[in-house]
Amino acid sequence: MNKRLLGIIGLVLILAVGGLLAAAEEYVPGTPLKVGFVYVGPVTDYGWTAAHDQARQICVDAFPWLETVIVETVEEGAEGAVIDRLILEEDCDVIITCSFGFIWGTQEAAVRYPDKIFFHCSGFLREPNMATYMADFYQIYYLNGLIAGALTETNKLGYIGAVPIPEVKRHISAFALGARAVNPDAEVHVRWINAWVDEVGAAAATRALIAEGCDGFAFTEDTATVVQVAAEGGFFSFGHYSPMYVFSPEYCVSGQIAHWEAIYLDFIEKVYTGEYDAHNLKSVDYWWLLQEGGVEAGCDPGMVINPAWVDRLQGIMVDDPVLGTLSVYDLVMTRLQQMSDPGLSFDPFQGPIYDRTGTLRVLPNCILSFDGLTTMQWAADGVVGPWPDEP
Amino acid sequence: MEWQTWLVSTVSFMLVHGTPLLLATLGEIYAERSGVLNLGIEGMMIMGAYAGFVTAYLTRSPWIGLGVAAAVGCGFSLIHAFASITLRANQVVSGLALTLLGLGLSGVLGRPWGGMPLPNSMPKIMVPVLADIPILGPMLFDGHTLVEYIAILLVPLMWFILFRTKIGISIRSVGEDPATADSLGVNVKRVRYLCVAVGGILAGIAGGYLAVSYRPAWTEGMTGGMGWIVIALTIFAFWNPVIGLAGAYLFAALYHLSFRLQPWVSPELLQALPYVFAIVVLVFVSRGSLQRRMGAPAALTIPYTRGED
Amino acid sequence: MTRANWIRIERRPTLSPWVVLGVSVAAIAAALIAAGIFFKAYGVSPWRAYHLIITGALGSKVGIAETARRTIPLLLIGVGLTVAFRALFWNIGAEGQLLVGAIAATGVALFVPMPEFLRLPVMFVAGFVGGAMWGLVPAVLKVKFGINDVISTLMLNYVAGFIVQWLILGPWKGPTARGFAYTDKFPASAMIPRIPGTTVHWPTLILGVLAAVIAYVWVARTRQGFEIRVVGENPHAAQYAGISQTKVVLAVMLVSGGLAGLAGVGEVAGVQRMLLDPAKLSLGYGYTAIIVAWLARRNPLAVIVTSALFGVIMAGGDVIKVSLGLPFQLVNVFNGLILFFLIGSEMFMRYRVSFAWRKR
Amino acid sequence: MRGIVKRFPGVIANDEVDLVVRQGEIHCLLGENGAGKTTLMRILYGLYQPDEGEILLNGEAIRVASPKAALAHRIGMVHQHFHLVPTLSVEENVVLGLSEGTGPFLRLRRTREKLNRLAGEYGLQVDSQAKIWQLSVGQQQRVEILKALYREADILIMDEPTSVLTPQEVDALFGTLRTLVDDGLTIVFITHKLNEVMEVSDRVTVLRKGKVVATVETATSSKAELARLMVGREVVFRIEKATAERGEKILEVKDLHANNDRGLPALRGVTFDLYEGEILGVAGVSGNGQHELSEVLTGLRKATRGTAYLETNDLAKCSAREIADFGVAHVPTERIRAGTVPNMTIRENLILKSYRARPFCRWVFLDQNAATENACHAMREYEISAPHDGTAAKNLSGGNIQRLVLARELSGSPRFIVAAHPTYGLDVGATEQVRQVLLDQRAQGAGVLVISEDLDEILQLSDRILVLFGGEVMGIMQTAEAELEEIGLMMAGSHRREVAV
Repeated sequence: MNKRLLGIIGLVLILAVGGLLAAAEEYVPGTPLKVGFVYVGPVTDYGWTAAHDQARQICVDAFPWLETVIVETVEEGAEGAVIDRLILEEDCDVIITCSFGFIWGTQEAAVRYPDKIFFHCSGFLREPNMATYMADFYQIYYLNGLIAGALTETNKLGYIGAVPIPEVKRHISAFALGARAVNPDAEVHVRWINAWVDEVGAAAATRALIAEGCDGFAFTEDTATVVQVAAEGGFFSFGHYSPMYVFSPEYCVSGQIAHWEAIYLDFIEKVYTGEYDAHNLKSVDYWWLLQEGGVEAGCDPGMVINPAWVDRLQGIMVDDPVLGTLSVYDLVMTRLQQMSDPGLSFDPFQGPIYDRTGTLRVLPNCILSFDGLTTMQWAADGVVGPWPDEP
Repeated sequence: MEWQTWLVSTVSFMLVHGTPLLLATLGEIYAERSGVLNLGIEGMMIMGAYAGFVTAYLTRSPWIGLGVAAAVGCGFSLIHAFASITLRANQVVSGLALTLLGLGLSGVLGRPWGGMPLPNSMPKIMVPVLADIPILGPMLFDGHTLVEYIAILLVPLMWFILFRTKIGISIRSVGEDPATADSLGVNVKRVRYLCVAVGGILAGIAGGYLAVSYRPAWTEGMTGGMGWIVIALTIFAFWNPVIGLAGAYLFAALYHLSFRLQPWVSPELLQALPYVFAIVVLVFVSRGSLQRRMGAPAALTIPYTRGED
Repeated sequence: MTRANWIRIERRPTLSPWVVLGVSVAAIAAALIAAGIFFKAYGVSPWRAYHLIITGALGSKVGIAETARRTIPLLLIGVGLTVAFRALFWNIGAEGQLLVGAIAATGVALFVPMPEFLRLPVMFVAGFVGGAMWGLVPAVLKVKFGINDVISTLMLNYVAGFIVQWLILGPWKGPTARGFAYTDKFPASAMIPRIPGTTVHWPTLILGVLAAVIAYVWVARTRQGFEIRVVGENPHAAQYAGISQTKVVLAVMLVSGGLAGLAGVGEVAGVQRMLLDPAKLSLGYGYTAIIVAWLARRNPLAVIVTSALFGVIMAGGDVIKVSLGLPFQLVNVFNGLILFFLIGSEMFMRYRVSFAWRKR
Repeated sequence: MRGIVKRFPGVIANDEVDLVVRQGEIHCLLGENGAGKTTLMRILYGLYQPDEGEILLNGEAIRVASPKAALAHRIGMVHQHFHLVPTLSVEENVVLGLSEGTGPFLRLRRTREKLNRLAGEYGLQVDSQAKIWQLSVGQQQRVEILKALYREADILIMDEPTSVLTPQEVDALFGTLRTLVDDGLTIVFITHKLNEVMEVSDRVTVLRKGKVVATVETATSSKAELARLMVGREVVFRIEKATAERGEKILEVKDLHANNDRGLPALRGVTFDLYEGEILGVAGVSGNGQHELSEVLTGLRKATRGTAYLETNDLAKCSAREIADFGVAHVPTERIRAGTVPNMTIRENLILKSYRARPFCRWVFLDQNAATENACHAMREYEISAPHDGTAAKNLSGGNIQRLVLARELSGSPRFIVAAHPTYGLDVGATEQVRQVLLDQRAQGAGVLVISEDLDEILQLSDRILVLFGGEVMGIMQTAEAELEEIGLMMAGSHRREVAV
């Protein structure tokens, strides 16, 4: 009896100590690196998670010394234990958590394992051993907006939003600004589905917007539903996150594609070389846009605008105070070029910008600050529909 | 004319969104009329969706897709039938198990099929003359698939079978008083198996419709809880196919409006309504002879064993 | 003609615990073998898989912690369900009762000014009351209108879910949630203490074990327990003996709902520390607990074991994802199979089965 | 039927039973409840499969795998508890399970015509569109017979068909049966009532404890002989009962009204008194209000009007629990369905009503020891034979269950006892014991209300007899001056006499 009891206590101690030891050893630069990815959805969602996992694959192919472990469909709130497992049982050196919702669990884990390195997506909390990153689309949504504004005949565009957070709101406003830039009468009608993956909802929302008279669609939802439903009705749309050209070669005009690999390759390599370690990440925040190659404009790699639409867009002329009269196609290409080059001679949120309540949000000759972008709650002029937490 | 566009959009959405609900509800009505509660609809639907997509993708024919979806749904429902009829298991537990199994299996098998479009979805048709009728035309006869119309035609058919044929009498008697039915030479087990199978077939088709027509692609869990709504609708319909049609379309309409009216009304409210309705309706008919005429089948969820009556 | 009854079935006059144990074990074994096929299909040897699952769920600090975390709500809810099932009330609504309990606790945690040392206790009380109220609705519907309990409880789950949705998207959305559908994080005084380095909120665990013991004594040894059993076994006799079925049903649902409510408090104040999407809050505990209670043969004490078993299975699910890198959906397949085999075994207990062709 | 054997867990229901029924006769199956009559017929009708033995129809062996098969062999059965689906209409019930002709569709008009024709021929009128739950018991029985005829049955099995009918209805039924036999049908008639056997049957087969005792020509036999065969010894048709003189008035029922489960009036102004040391027998055909009367007096059913004073307490306004506490004992009609909890132990069943108070309950906890003591004592006193007090009630025989119920109800010497069908389905030994117990209670000064459909029992036990018909008291008479004829007429509602006290 006592023996057994002792045995058990001993076992527990060993495990606990073992755990601590496993947690204790810090990564030595140049040695094989093991990275654990924590996903919020299934790798097959063909949206957010799929994009992250393709990026991971690219890294694995690029770095022979890299080993990865993935955990998919982790409920937000359950990430803490998964991280524990990844560190204690899989002894990963780096943990990458790919959803805003993992913010608390990641931060707590970062404190719990001060010698491990954490990389959290789209968050705002950082620790000496926890960096954050985001590849943002707002510039591309502006480009999509330009196209949409030019193409719409009803002057009503539809946007199916996942969750009313600053990220999505910023994208919608950028889209609206783009549309208004070429078509002052354009409106962007918004519907929220309050979920990142909800096909039935996305389909219903799209049909509702069609019924409202919208004839072009952009969205934030992790499937190609909107593209397909819009195409059914013969309406154009913009792909989101993954190349969605295949879902509607005739109606998918353009879209946004994420290149998380750009960020991952950079970060992982810097960890490998020792430039990043568990003590100097407090201020490391990747905010990668067109110029860094974190994102790409288009509905298929290398295809900024669906060839089927190029002629039409070249046929529509607009006046620009600076560039003069030019075709929408050229305008889009110019803006893309301007935002891609290091000089960065253009930004969608260039003042003066009034929100839809008439308040001045960006002063003339200023561009919206990083902080202004990441905490954005206001809606640009031309946005129509429900807008939670509108200031 | 504002109200006209609202009407048209709402009704035509009713047809699209209501169809999978209607199909599965008709099936569940038959299952429950025969005394078997099947909470596994979600599982059968998602399996149907998976099978339907894969088949349609490989054969290039959405119709074969639906066929296979039906077969798979049927096969799946037979698991529940065997558990609850032959093994006399607790129908609630068995139903839940079926849902788990369906979601799991479809998720595992469907892995390689995620994120690709179905090149040839169910063709949308436009009924020649009728489509030109103002309002009615665009509402009912333009841009729908045959499945929507077939679903509607199923309603009177299944009503007739249930209330005007011998099979129907057998089904209802088995659900009300199996011992009696048995003593009269009705093969209780066979009838129940049959009804559960019908439920499976229709749930399978409903799922298949989602994957080859409603949104021609495959994603894990793409049924998004429709199966549970069907349970509510079945009650809502007093186990009567005709009211089932009304219920399915009403729900679809509410769902549509929950997005149309989003600027003014919180969608959760509208989406919760069907469930509240179902309960209110039950309270409503819980009295006396109404209960007899419209209440739940007396033998619902009760397994039957000869000589234990 | 007679193919329909190719197996002959007679009731067992009595049911020995050994039969129960033996058959259950056999069933689970069979399920494991069946599930093994899937592991094989993915090129993982079933032995390795199961070994990993067991060690992963019980062999390490994390594993035990994870198992415990899953066990807590299953235990609380399961105990309540055994009592309800004893009175023949099929409470499928634990999921909803859990959510309402969570809502009540959140309300107290965030919006009720009070001395901090009182907050946590009051939250537990509020959670219990909330769950109990939600559980009483179908109880009243049944005794007043004779409405099928399976159906009404099921419906109410969805209503509760939508209420939570509405709260976190609307009135209760947290200013610091940056637009996400959460409430704010709870103040420290509203967090249930955890075992350091884990998410095991031990006070709730203790509550659960207490609940199991008390419920057992209540049903087996007390006056009202006697009434519960009479009502459950034979309503007519209950009426004849002057036992009020109404009182009994209300009593069991008060407790059943209340315990589910406590589970809700545990999840919201022990694990998440904020109110969020129903699906993330509960992970289907309300439904799994039905199986837990059913497997415990309606015996509250046995729930301690069965809930732990399913805790292991759920924690094992993580292992499948993390260590084996297999699609997480395998967990559902796994559970589904285990269930069906147990269901099958169920009747081998209640009936003596002999196959027709063996007789000829 | 040859060498039929049917075993159920624990019992052998039929043991090597041989039964020969001739074409065109009315053949009675006579036997006490539990003698195996019904089981045997259920086998013939395909509801059970025999463990051994074979069935021959017109010489060749047939296998009756199911009722359907039975019907195919033109064997029909009218069950004691009707097999009708309450929510379906008469016609739907009639065609239910039929596979003949007409394809999948219903030809209800054709059905209706055929029904009316049959109804006309044999005098079995019913409204063929009515829903079953709207019909009276008598009408429902007609539907059952029609159903069998509609299926062109040659052999008609009738399981205790008269138990629910008035003497007049019984005569009508017998009339029908004869016309059927004249048309060449064969009828197997299950009963345990001797005079019915004598009246209707051509031949009788007597069963006892699952075995065939004898098959005799009715004409060449006698009541007494059959009775002996049935119970295995001469039956004492009268128990000696000491004449106890009545004491104080204990119960005073005035103008009592109540509804039945369908909400229709079942008691219409019942008025009577009951005295200490008296047994008042309530005679009547089932379904004339006795059941409701017993329920009202024990608080299981609310009275719509009137009073029933037990001394100062109006039972009509009290709950079952309160009434039990007044010392009112109730031996219920359905003793297994209502009187006991099959899955609970004898010990627990014995305290089903007294569990709330000391000694069985201390504070909120039950006292197992007290319960056990009580059980042992009761099992000794009432000769309840069971392995031990932990045996589940469901494993007890009918007689022992009734003893158990009595033991519980009569503990603590009640002042007023409602005994409904106290000996129904009991073997002779048990019957006598039960009756003796009731007489003892009477001797101890309790007022006893005995409700029974068995007139013999009423005549033997009661001091006065009250006849109920259609929820009204047709009359109350001293047993001494009671005559069967008169009682029969009163039960049929065709005669009323002024209430004598």
